Parts: sequence; structure tokens; C-alpha cells
Amino acid sequence: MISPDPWVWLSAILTMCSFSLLYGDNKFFRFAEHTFTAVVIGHNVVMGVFTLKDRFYPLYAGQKLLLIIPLVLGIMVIFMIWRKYAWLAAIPMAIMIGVSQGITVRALINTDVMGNVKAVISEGASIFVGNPADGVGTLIRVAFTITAVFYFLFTFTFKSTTSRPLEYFRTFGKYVLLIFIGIYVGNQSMQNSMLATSAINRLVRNWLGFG
Amino acid sequence: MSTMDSISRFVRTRITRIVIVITLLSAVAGYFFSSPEINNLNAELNLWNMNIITFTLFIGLITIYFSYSKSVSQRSTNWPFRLYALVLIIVWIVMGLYSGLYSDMYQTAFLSTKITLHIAILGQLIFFYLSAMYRTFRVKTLRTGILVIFALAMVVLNSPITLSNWSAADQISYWLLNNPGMGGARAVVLASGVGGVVLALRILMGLEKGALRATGG
Amino acid sequence: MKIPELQARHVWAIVLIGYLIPAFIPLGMSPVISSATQTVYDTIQALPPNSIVMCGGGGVFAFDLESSAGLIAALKQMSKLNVKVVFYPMWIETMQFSKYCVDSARVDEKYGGPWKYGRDYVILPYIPGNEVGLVSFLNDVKKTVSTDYAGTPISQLPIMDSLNNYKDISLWICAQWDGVTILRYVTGEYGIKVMWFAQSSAYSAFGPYMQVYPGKIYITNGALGGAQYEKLNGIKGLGHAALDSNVVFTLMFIGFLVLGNLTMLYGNKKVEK
Amino acid sequence: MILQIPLIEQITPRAGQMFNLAMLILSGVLVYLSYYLAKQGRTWTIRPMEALDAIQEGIGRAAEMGRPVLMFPGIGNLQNVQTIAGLTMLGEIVERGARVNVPVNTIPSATEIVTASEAIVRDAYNRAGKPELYEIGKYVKWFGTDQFVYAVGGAGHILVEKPAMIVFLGYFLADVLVTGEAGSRVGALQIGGTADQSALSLMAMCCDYIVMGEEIYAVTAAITEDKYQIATIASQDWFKSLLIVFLVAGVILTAAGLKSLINFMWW
Repeated sequence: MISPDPWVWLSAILTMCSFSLLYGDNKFFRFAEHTFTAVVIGHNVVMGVFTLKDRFYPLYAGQKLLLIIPLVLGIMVIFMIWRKYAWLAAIPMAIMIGVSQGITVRALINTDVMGNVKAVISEGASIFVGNPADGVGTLIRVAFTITAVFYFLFTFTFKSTTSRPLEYFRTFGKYVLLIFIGIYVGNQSMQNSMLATSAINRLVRNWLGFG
Repeated sequence: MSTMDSISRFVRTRITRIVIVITLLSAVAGYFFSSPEINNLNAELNLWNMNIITFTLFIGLITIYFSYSKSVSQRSTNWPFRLYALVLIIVWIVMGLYSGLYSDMYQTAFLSTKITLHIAILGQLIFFYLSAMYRTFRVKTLRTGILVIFALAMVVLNSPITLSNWSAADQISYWLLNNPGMGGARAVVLASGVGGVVLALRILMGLEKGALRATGG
Repeated sequence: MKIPELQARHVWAIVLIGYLIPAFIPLGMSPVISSATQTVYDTIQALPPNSIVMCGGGGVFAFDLESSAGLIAALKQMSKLNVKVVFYPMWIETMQFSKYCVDSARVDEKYGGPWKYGRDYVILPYIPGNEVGLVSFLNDVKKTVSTDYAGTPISQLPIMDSLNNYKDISLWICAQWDGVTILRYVTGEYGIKVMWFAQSSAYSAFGPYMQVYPGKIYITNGALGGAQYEKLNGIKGLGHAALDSNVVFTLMFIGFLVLGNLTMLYGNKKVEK
Repeated sequence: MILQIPLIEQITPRAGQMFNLAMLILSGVLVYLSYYLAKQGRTWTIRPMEALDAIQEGIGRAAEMGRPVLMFPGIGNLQNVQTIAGLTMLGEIVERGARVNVPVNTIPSATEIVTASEAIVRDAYNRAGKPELYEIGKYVKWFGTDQFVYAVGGAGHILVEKPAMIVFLGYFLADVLVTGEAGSRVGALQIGGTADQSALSLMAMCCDYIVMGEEIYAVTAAITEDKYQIATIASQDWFKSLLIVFLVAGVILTAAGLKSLINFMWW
């Protein structure tokens, strides 16, 4: 049975408007697009207002006067829009870049760079131990990692006869990356397929009442 | 006027550099060494950073106001929708501030609009995926050949028909994901991690041309 | 013989028809259980009664739906085992997603299930500050949160009496996108086991961490893993629906692949870009 | 008070992280060394990259066709280094476009990136000698902070404006399919670059050229044509070579059961 709930009807109409993008640029898609934009911006503002209220409450209540500094810095950022006073925004921008990059660089060196290096090295122990299929797998994983990193050497050239084999190594690294992309394209399709199922099922089950 | 110019230049060239060096180093030092003072300083800087970021919302609102109101006043393409969006933004803000974020009314309205549209656009990904695949997965070179073979292998191995008829399919697909696939994935993470570290160091030393221009006004 | 180039719009029409078929006429596909999914099931099954399981992470509602298949089945399973669940939303939409999953699992007493809010499960409010918030929660729960999502003080919720810090948590389930933050802190720093009903793209992106913390991390792969988990618990939900359409998808994938390559070989050269 | 000078005896190094810190310091030394050598006149060339030439050609093509260019810096915020690389690329493309009167639009997602983009676009117009062409909200389009809303807004923008070239550079996820497909519908030249694995595989499907992983940093350095920035890419290579040596030696040692020799890495 078709749902009597007006919110379900609104959802159904918006879903179909959004799907009309598949047909091409049209008014229904524009309606969905602008609804989406407006709701998200509205939501961002509501969130922002509540967040600011929470964060600056200690200042308002007189518990933490130091918060006056971020308040001033926050207001300074808005001066970005006036060409003449844009330099005022440079200081809060510098804080944002400095703090954010500081947090990032420590996480990158720990997990992405050294964490991975250590994980690869530890795996060396399991190459010749246990199930041969796993051993071969580990060997492939380790070898692929190293050759693919080799591909990312940008300023080294291997033109001379002695260093020529290294160039083949680099080419192999490129194919390793292609294999990885191929595998992930294939596995990810499952997710995209499932997302379509969930959108269509919402229409068919919740709105039209089938199944 | 000239005094302001020189202040502006001083702020942009000197002060911002000093601020970046102090904040970046304190965030790094605060992780590798802990002491009550460094921890406090970092917690405070993080808080400042989060608060400043919240204020950038107003810049977003200003840009959207300028571009939408201009579109409406010049009657450019799709201007009625821009007007509708401006009105809906205001209605939504009033509704949200009045009812609160966790109220049932806000939940229902959010689920039936934002979440619905989100699900709908995610639902279209498979359409884009298949048409992009139809266009690009043509075996002209060895490169596309490799891409196509592995993608096809994964799709077939993950398919319920294959899985229910061939018991090894499941193990093979996991093996492919966890070994050859993971090798490349890990190299991407590792190498781009190095690139990221060096980029952050470039910012620290003032050598990065692009992002630092954001502080140049 | 010349094969004309299909326009994207024609491809999409075929895809739409393909996906509508299983929505109206279920094909009734049934998954075969992978060992990875079986391990996840056994781990939950082995939880002692009254142990506290945290369930949370960060993600957006629509995207996390892929994980919902596994999570809903797991909630059903835990409701039979008398395990307590506390939901921890790291992103704003995670809270709404948690609520949706509990409602869909029909485990609450208002739907005739065994669970009572406050005694068997609690949904915390959105907790800002990602990593910072998480670390402070693990160290001292009571200092980090004071109310649940609806504003009820946690002193009035019986589960929260026995949840003080990370030592009280037996397992952390993540059914969201931002599982890496969970892994880095919950497993990396506090050694808690993490179970991840990962989206298939998350599986591929974050799988390397399984090797970094062996024996501590359990991951199921996408909608397929979700369907297997549903089967283990004897229910048919989104995971099974996804399996049906996956059959259609596989056929279309192969069909378009063959067609695309034939078009290249025998196509009208003038149309080609 | 927060601004007291830390007492030395209260500082405790974090266990298991000291080798990582040493490597971070070492990479800093290498970056400085490359900068120093570049100052002495040493130059490096980055290996040819198709995407780089394509971007330069694309701007010319846009000028011929009289159509704009669109640039996406992705969904990350300022914490994400990939987004920073995207912002560098944005500045360069805007400047090059401004010289030949090609408007370059950009659609960021996070509000701090909106702010940074406005500053960068204004600065690029100043450098191109055409500050009068810049207006707030004219080139930077914001559709809300959310993973998909910017993509839907971007798709709508693409269908109206029909850009000649679309550059994706930064942190993306599945949203790249929505904009990428809209771009290929209007026949735009598309160049995609990211270090995220899931988006990388989707970019391979919808873009004409892809920039994989760390290449995004090399491309942005190369397009600036700044000798110091290119020099730091060389230091990146030295660091990676060292890591490769560690990897090979480490794997051999652990496979031979001699892991204790490299236990210092876990300090």
C-alpha cells in the first residue's frame, strides 16, 4: 500500500527529482540540487551557531577569559572579504595552517610512513613460516610494496647501461599500481551496487509499499 | 595610508611566518614529548584552531550570498532556484534554532530531505560507474588490459553466483585483496605520506608557494 | 558490421531496468559464509553476558547504509546474548544512523524485543573533537559525557554505572566510515578488540591495519559480508537485497565490458572521440 | 598559566616514537640540504608527467574555445596535506588562466578552504596584473560542507558552464564519480589526482589523465617552476631511497630471524 506519510512522499519526490539527473539537466534536478544545497547550508549554520554557543559559554560566564583571543582571531578571519583589511585575516590563517599541519605531520610520519615501514618489515618473518599460500602472498605483498614505492622516485633518471635494470624495476612498479587500482575498482563496485539497491528499495518498499 | 601598508606587509611576511613556526613545532613537540605545559599549550591551540574554523562559516555564507543574490538580480540561468534556495536556507536556520538539533522535528525534516537526497545521489553512483566503465574499459594497451582483467576478476569472484558454485572463489578474492592489492595500496600510503611530510616541512620553512599565499591576503 | 556507440543515457536506462527487477521480484540469492565473517560471529557469540560493547565511529548516514546490514544483524544477535551496547557517535549523522539501526533491528521492547533503553542500550549524543574526544572518553567516560542524546543525565541510565573507562569495554564495533581513527586509538593505544562492518571501499582502503594489529581487528567485506552476517542470524534484510542486485550487476558489468570492446573493434570510427 | 616555560625534568619522551621523531628530523635536514644546494645553483628535473602537460594544454584549449576551467581542491580541510597541494595548484591555474582571460572557477567543500581559496584566487589575480577582475563569490562557489552536496552542486555547475577542462586535485572519495561523469558528459578534458586509494580507482575510470598518490606533490611543485620547491622533491626522493633500503634490509633480516638487529626502529 502506498504510504500516507507526507514526509515519505517528500522523500520519494526528492529521490525521483534527484534521479532525473540521469535524463539530463532539467528543472526537477535543479529543484533537488538547490534543496540539497540549502538544507546543508542551513544545517551548517545551525550546527555552527550551537557550536559557537557551547565553545564560548565559558567566556560569557566569565570562567575562562583567555577565550577572548580565539574570539578576536575568529572575527579577524572575516576581514578576508575586504581587500584593504585582508591582511588582518593573515594571522588566524597562519594559526589554522600551522596547527593543522603540525597535527598532520606527526600522524603522517607515525602511521603512514614509519608505521607502514615497520609493518612491512615485521611481515618478513612470516614469509617462510606456515602455509605456503600465505607465505607466497606475503612475499608478493612485500615485493609489490617496495617496487611501487620505487615508481615514486621523480628526480632519478636511469639512462646509463648499468642503471638500466632499475628503470625496468620502476616500470614494474607502475604495473603494480595498476593491478591495485584494478582490484579496488572491482571490489568497490559492490558498494556502488548496494547503494543503488538501498535508494531504489526506499522507493519501492517505503513509498509504494511492495515487499 | 603608507603606515598601514607597512604594517600590512610586516604582518604578512614576518608575523605569519613566526606564528606558523611556533604553532607547527608546538603541535609536533607536544606529541613526541609530553609535559604538562606543552600539553596545555597544545590543547589551547587546538581549541583556538577549532574556534577560528567555525568562524570561516561566515565567509562561506558571504560568498554564497554574493553569488546567489547577483544571480537573482541579473536574472541569470536558474535564478528562481537560487531565490528558492536563499529562502529555504533562512527557513531552515529559523526552524533549527527554534527546535534544536536533537528534536524529533529536526530529525524527521533532516532525514526526509538531506539524508534522502544523499542516498539518492549515492544510488546514482552505480549508473555513473557502469557508463564510465563502458567508455574506458577498452583493452587498447597493456595498461588498460591489466586494469580490466583484475577488475573483472574481482567482480566475478564477489558475485553471489560464483560464490555459491565455487567454494574457492571466496578465498581467492580475499587473497587478491590482501596481497597484490594491499601491496600497491600500501605503497601509495607510504609514498604520499613522505610527500605530505615534506610539504609540511616546506610550509615550516616558508618554501611552499601555494598554500602560504592564503596568508598573503 | 558496425556497432554504434551507446550514449551514457542509454546505458543508464538499461541499468535502471536492471535494478528495478530484483526490487519488485526478489531473486532469493543466499550467501556462502566466508571465514572472516564466521570469525566475527563467533567472537560476538563468545562475549560473556552483561559485558559492555561500544558501537560507534564517524560517518555519514547514507554511506554507512552498507554497514547497516551487518550491524542490524549483530544488534539482534547481541540482544539475545544479553550484552549491553553503548552507541558513541563521532560525527553528527552517526547518532541518527545508530537510532535508525536500533529501530530497524526491532530489538527495543516497544517493538516487542528484549531490550529496554537505559538498561540494555544507550545512545550518547554527538561527541565533537574526533580523536581528542575519543581519547578523553576512553580515559574518563563521566568527564566526557554528561547526558545521552535526548538530554537525560547519565546518572539515570543503569548501564553507565558500570562504564567508567576503557577497562570496562569488551569490544568496539564500528559500522562507520572513519574506522581508522577508532583503530589507531582504541586498538593501537588501549588494546581493545575492534570489529568493523566495513563498506567495501573501506575494506580495501584500511585493510593494511589488520596486519599492523594482528588478532585484534575483525573486518567483514561490504554488503556481501553484511548478507553473510544476516544469514548467520537468520534474517533477510538489505544485505540479501544487495545480493540479488549484485547478480544483475555482474551480468551488466560483463555485458557492457564485452559491448565496449566490441564497439572498439567493430565500431563506427567517425563517432569515436 | 599556559605560557610557562616547560621544566626540563617534566618532559617525558613518548615510548616507541623516538625513532619516528629521528626520521622526521632527518627528513627536515634533507629538505634543508636540498634547499641549500638549490641556492648554490644545483638544479633537478622532475621526470616528464603527462598530466602536467595536459593541464598547460587545457588552459590554452579553454582560451580557444572561450570556455572556463573548473578546479576541485577536494573535500579535505586544512589538516589534509593533499588539499594543501590542491590549493597550490589552484593558485597556479588561476594565474595562468587570468593571463589569457580564462576564468577559473573552484568548488571547495570545507569553509576554511573556501576562505583560503578566496585569498589564493585574489592573490593570483594580483600577480597576473588584473586585480580588478576579482570579486568575492565570483570564482569560488560554495554549496555547503558535506561530501556529496558539493559534488551535486558541482555537477549542476558543470552542466551550465560547460568547462573546457576540469582538474581534480586533493582529497576525494566516491564523490568524484558524480562530478567526473558530469564533466565527461559536457566533453571536458579531465585531470584527476589524489592519494586516497578508493578515489584513485574511480578517477582511473572517469578522468583522461590521473596523478597517482605522491605524484600530486611532484606535479604541484613542477607547475610552480620554482627551483626551491622542485629541489625539495629531490629531498623527498632521497628520503624514499633510504626507506627502500630499510625495507629491503629489514625484510631480509626478519626473514632470516635476525629482527633483534633492527629493534632500534621500535624505540
